[in-house]
Amino acid sequence: ACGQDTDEEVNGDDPVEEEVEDNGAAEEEPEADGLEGTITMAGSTSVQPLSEELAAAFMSIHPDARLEVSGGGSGAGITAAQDNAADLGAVSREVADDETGIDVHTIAIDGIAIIVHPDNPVADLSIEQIQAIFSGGIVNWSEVGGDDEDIVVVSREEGSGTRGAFEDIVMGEEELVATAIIQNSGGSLRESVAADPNGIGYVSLGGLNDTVKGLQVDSVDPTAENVLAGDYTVSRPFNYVSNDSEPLSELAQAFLDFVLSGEGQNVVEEQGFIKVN
Amino acid sequence: MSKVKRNQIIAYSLLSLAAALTVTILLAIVFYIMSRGLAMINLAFLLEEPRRMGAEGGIYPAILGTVYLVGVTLLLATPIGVGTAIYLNEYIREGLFKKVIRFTTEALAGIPSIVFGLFGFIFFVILLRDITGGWSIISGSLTGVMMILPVVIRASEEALRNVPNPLREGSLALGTTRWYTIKKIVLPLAFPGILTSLILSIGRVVGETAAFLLTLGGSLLIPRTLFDGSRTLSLHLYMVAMETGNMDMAFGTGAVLIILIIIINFLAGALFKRLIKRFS
Amino acid sequence: MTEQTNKSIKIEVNQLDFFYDQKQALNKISLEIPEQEVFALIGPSGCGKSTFLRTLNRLNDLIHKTSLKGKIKIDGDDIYHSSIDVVQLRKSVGMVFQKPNPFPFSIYDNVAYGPRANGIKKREQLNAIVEKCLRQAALWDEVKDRLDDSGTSLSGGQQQRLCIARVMAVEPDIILMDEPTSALDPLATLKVEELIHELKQNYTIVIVTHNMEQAARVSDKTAFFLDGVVVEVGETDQIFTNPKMKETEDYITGKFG
Amino acid sequence: MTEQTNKSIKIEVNQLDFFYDQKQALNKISLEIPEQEVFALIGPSGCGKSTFLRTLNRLNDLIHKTSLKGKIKIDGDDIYHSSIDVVQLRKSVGMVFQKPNPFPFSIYDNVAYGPRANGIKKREQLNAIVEKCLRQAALWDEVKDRLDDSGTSLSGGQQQRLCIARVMAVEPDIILMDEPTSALDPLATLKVEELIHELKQNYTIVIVTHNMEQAARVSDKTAFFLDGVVVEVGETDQIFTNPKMKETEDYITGKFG
Amino acid sequence: MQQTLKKKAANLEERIVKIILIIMALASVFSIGLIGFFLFKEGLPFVWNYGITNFLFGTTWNPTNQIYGIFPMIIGTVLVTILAIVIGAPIGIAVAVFLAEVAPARLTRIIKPMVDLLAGIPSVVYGLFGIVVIRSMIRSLAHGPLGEYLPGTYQTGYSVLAGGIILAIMILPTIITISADAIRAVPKEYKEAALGLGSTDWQSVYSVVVPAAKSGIITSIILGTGRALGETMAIIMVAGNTVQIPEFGWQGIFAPVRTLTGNVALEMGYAGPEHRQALFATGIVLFIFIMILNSITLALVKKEH
Ligand SMILES: Nc1ncnc2c1ncn2[C@@H]1O[C@H](COP(=O)(O)OP(=O)(O)OP(=O)(O)O)[C@@H](O)[C@H]1O
Ligand SMILES: Nc1ncnc2c1ncn2[C@@H]1O[C@H](COP(=O)(O)OP(=O)(O)OP(=O)(O)O)[C@@H](O)[C@H]1O
Ligand SMILES: [Mg+2]
Ligand SMILES: [Mg+2]
Ligand SMILES: O=P([O-])([O-])[O-]
Repeated sequence: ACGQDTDEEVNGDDPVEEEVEDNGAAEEEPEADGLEGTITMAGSTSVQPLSEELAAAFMSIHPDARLEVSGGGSGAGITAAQDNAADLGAVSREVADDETGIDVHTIAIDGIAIIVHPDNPVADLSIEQIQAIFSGGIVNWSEVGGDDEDIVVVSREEGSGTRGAFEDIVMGEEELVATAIIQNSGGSLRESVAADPNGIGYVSLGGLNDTVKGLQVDSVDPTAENVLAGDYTVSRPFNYVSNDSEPLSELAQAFLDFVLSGEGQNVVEEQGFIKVN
Repeated sequence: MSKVKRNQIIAYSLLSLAAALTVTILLAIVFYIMSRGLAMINLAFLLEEPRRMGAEGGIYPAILGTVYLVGVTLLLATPIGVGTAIYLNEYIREGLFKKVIRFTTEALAGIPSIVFGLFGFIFFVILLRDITGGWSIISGSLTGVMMILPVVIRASEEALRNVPNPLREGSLALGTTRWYTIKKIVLPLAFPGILTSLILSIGRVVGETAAFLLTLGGSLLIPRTLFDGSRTLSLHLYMVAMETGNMDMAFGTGAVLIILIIIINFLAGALFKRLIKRFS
Repeated sequence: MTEQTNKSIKIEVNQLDFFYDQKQALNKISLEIPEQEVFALIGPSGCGKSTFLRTLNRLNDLIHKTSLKGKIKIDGDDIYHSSIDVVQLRKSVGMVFQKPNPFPFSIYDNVAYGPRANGIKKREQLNAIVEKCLRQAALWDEVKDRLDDSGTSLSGGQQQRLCIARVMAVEPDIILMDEPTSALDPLATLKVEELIHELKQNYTIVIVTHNMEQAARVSDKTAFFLDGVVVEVGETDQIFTNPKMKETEDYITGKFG
Repeated sequence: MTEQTNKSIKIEVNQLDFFYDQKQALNKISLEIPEQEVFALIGPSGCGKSTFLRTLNRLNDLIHKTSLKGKIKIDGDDIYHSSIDVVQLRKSVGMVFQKPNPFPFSIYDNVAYGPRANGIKKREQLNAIVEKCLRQAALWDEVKDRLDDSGTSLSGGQQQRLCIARVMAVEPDIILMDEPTSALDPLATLKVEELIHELKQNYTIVIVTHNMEQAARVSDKTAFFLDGVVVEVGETDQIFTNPKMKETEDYITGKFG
Repeated sequence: MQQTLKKKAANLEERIVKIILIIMALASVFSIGLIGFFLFKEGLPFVWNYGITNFLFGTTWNPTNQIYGIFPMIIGTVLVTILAIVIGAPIGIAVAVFLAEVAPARLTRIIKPMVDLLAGIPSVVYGLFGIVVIRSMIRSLAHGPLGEYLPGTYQTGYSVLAGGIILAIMILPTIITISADAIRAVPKEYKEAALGLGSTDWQSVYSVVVPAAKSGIITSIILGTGRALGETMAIIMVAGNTVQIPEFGWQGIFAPVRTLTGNVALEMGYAGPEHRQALFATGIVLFIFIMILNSITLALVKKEH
């Protein structure tokens, strides 16, 4: 269900690029705005690279501001916001109904790429096959047209947004196979698959690189365009969440505004994610 | 050759083999890390800020973070640790209180660092965030203090015990107070030993990761105050390796860490020799 | 038990018992030690001489699980009374140890240690004290050109005299000496013995010694300890020439110990 | 130098020099030690008695930077010759130390240690050896019901006899004893002395002692060491009643040492 | 010259110092009290509600569905630790004997700093070495020659074996240093006595010196066990973190496992309050393991005296 929601949002807002350039030019004299202080962000490791870029862009405009970005996983992002341990938590999935006490701000849409070793002859799997592989129904690559080798499933840790979204979209009611190797960040998961010709895992589109191969899902390539077009269905929102009982600090609010501004959304796009407005 | 002689030769060969194996393992690790890491190290690597979560750029903030964390941790742990050692060794005698402190320091020493991390997270990062700034160097340091306290206490006690008793009695018999005797006689003589223990605790702080993973926050920015989040070199190595998968950067950081540890061990060794000399 | 003397009593010990944990080391010791004399304690090893000496400046307080009964009065004050300041007590009762224990500082700083602890900071004042005490300890001529050398660089005999100078710098009334010459060669011993002779003009001295001849040479009165008990006490001459007790005679003629 | 005896010579020492690094501890020692007698070594502390004793089973080999000149023959074999198996040598030359040093094992295992090292594994055989040696060491009756107790739980005198039993279990010809009773009380000493008396039926014994009376009581011959040199050697009676050398006389009458 | 011996009201410094020192001495007591308090406050109610047996012996860990069984992680921890000891202890003790009894002093002086360096290397560096070198080596073994005997998921190199080897290396210095000290502390009379009885050097070492140093050596092993048990980062990097009980048999050492410490560190991005409490409860289990080990060490040390 959530996949559809995000698609609509994405479709809604395209035409901002021109304004962004202007804004950037207008804010060349940074001293004047007097924005200073520190905000901390924690949570999703999938959102983290994007947050870093956004923070860097923001700080180049407001040199007295300090944006500390750290990881921990989406669960940590939610609890950090709930506990006020961070100003903003990053969550790489839909926020569940029972995760209360927080305001949610969607900042981008991301696809989740199903990845295998580059040498793996398999290039395309259906959602059903992926589900069967991750739940232990299919255990050999030959069952999906590959070599006669046992499949090594690599997954993320409990609390990961990527895992949460992946399970929502792909796994349905099925449980992850118990023998799965567990890695606690997108990066280490990718390294783990890159090192194992029989491995399969999943990472943020932004975390895709040429050490691994992103599989087609139902014959659709995992690209931002395909996500945007609604053809690649394994996608999820990137959210910033904040504590709803305390107002955002001025700086945090300014950052959030920046992220959602044309300029911020440009950064989102440059990083290979999909804009939300 | 008699059987016992043959046994001896076999046994000693095996023992030498074990020693050779240990040395080989050490050299293999050091050389491997160095061979992949030294190539990364240059001025820019040391003095630039990281980009793309540390996959590019340098490690300067991590170096600064390490220095600050070590500095603050030692600044807090030294008086507490040395003070405890003085109290245990110079003021009280065997008894319940001493036993309790002994037991708790032993227990502290045994607690896995991840448990310190858990505690530090709940207590310093969340509960005391208005004071500590949440994830921050202060939170990390306070957690680090708890971790190295047993090391500092134990080593300082050892150093104090090495101060010959006749000197203490000589001073007290001159009608000086206990504290004066400690200040003027005991502490100066125990100083190299205490310093050695402090240097070794630097090693412990530099090498620690699990406790700081949950308390330092891992920000890549250059820390400006002690209430800013930060990361140490070890934490940086872990995050770069695990989050970005850029092993070359990780090896570069690893090489810096190993060089640092070698320097620390060397300093501690040199001081220890001085200590031995002083008391013989 | 002691004989009458014309000197006034400096230290008065009354029914003193001392225990290390369970073990009784001193048993009903009663003694009177007159002012400005040398009082020798002799007896076989382990009889409690050092223990007794260390009760006089409460150095035994430092040892775990010790206990004490009875009274020790110095100038009429009960030194184990709760109103007594141990630090003051130890200032007025100096102690010289068996093994010379100079501090690992310069000769000057060794002697100046006590005065400095008492708050004397002025260089001239310290200079004067250091010179006076080193002269009194008959060490000045030997070290006056090397006051900055470490105290531990001196010979054993010089170290012991340095320790005596160090004690004198805090101006005690009483000096306790626990086998002060047992670590020294005969020549150094002689020097220290001469010094003791001089010192008794100004100080009350209690000295423990294993060396019978030394006791005879330096002391005015002698007490013979055996197994924590004072067997006999009296004028040194009398003890050595005409002991009243069989045990004393056995000991001084070398039959045991 | 020694007088003629009807016994054959077990150990023959010829012009023995021994050095710790630069320091010469033994100087041209020549001695003949007859079979099945007790040979005592006496002399003041530091004169080289222990050093000499330990050259006889080459225990000094263990000390870093020692060197030796001269010859020691046992049963005619030069024990420092390269063909000699040190391990075999030490089996036939047992040693009992000054401080009883039982292993921290059971009494049984202490005695069985040597036989086991020699490959004896059978329980009955070991049982027999243990009983025989403990009997020989006059300890059997005291410990037969507690063979599994730790050797270190015994009293000092018992420990020393246990060490003697342990040595006998490897069936040596010669037993070296370095002040075997100095850590023991008079009663335990007496027991060990009696044992030595018995043992000389079967063993050649070389004993170092500080105790003149002991040397007189237990030994047949005595050598007096001084500063690494053998000053005098002869029948024990003669040495103690009618020493030829001034130094010997001074020593045994207690003038020095 | 007469000085009064009466107490002076002053000497304030002495008293203040003493109070400060007492406060400092209490800091460590206070620390452990705080740690214990928070650990138990967060974790204990959870264990109570969830049920101790369900928690300790449940074989499924699925926080999303509120299932919190840590048995596989207890097994994983125990397996990795035992393997580390099995590999590390014999080598460590052998090196200790070598250093204390066999090696010439000059060699000891060279090897000792190396052992210290081994102790000083940060655990993440071991972890890095572990993933890049050891894991790949194990993978080429498990996927190659042993491939036909092992299920695919046991061929990745992430395994009990990789964790065990890395931990074995990490505990070597602890075992070597403490054992060597214990062996050196054996009175040399024992060795002399043994040699005097005609033992070879090795016999005396093996049958007298080492047994006499037994309690020190055991202490070193226990402390090494504690270190292995508590290690986190290196183990997350190489053990695979799979929540499963490995197959029974030799294949089991190639299974990827998760340790208790790994569980806490991995899932600190917990999804909810109950999940977090379950992690604290995991911390309690670790804490108790360590306390048991500590008590054993203490009892041993006491027996020694
Ligand atoms: N700190 C201590 N704890 C327990 N017992 C002690 C302690 N110091 C001394 N003793 C015991 O008290 C007794 C008296 O000892 P003390 O040192 O006073 O004898 P001493 O006459 O000075 O002997 P020496 O001539 O050997 O110095 C001895 O039996 C000794 O073992
Ligand atoms: N390991 C050693 N290294 C250097 N010098 C030593 C060593 N052992 C003994 N010596 C020296 O060799 C000399 C003879 O010592 P030895 O132990 O043989 O004397 P001893 O007659 O047995 O004395 P004691 O009666 O005190 O046991 C002494 O001067 C001693 O200091
Ligand atoms: Mg004494
Ligand atoms: Mg000797
Ligand atoms: O790190 P996550 O984006 O998977 O929560």
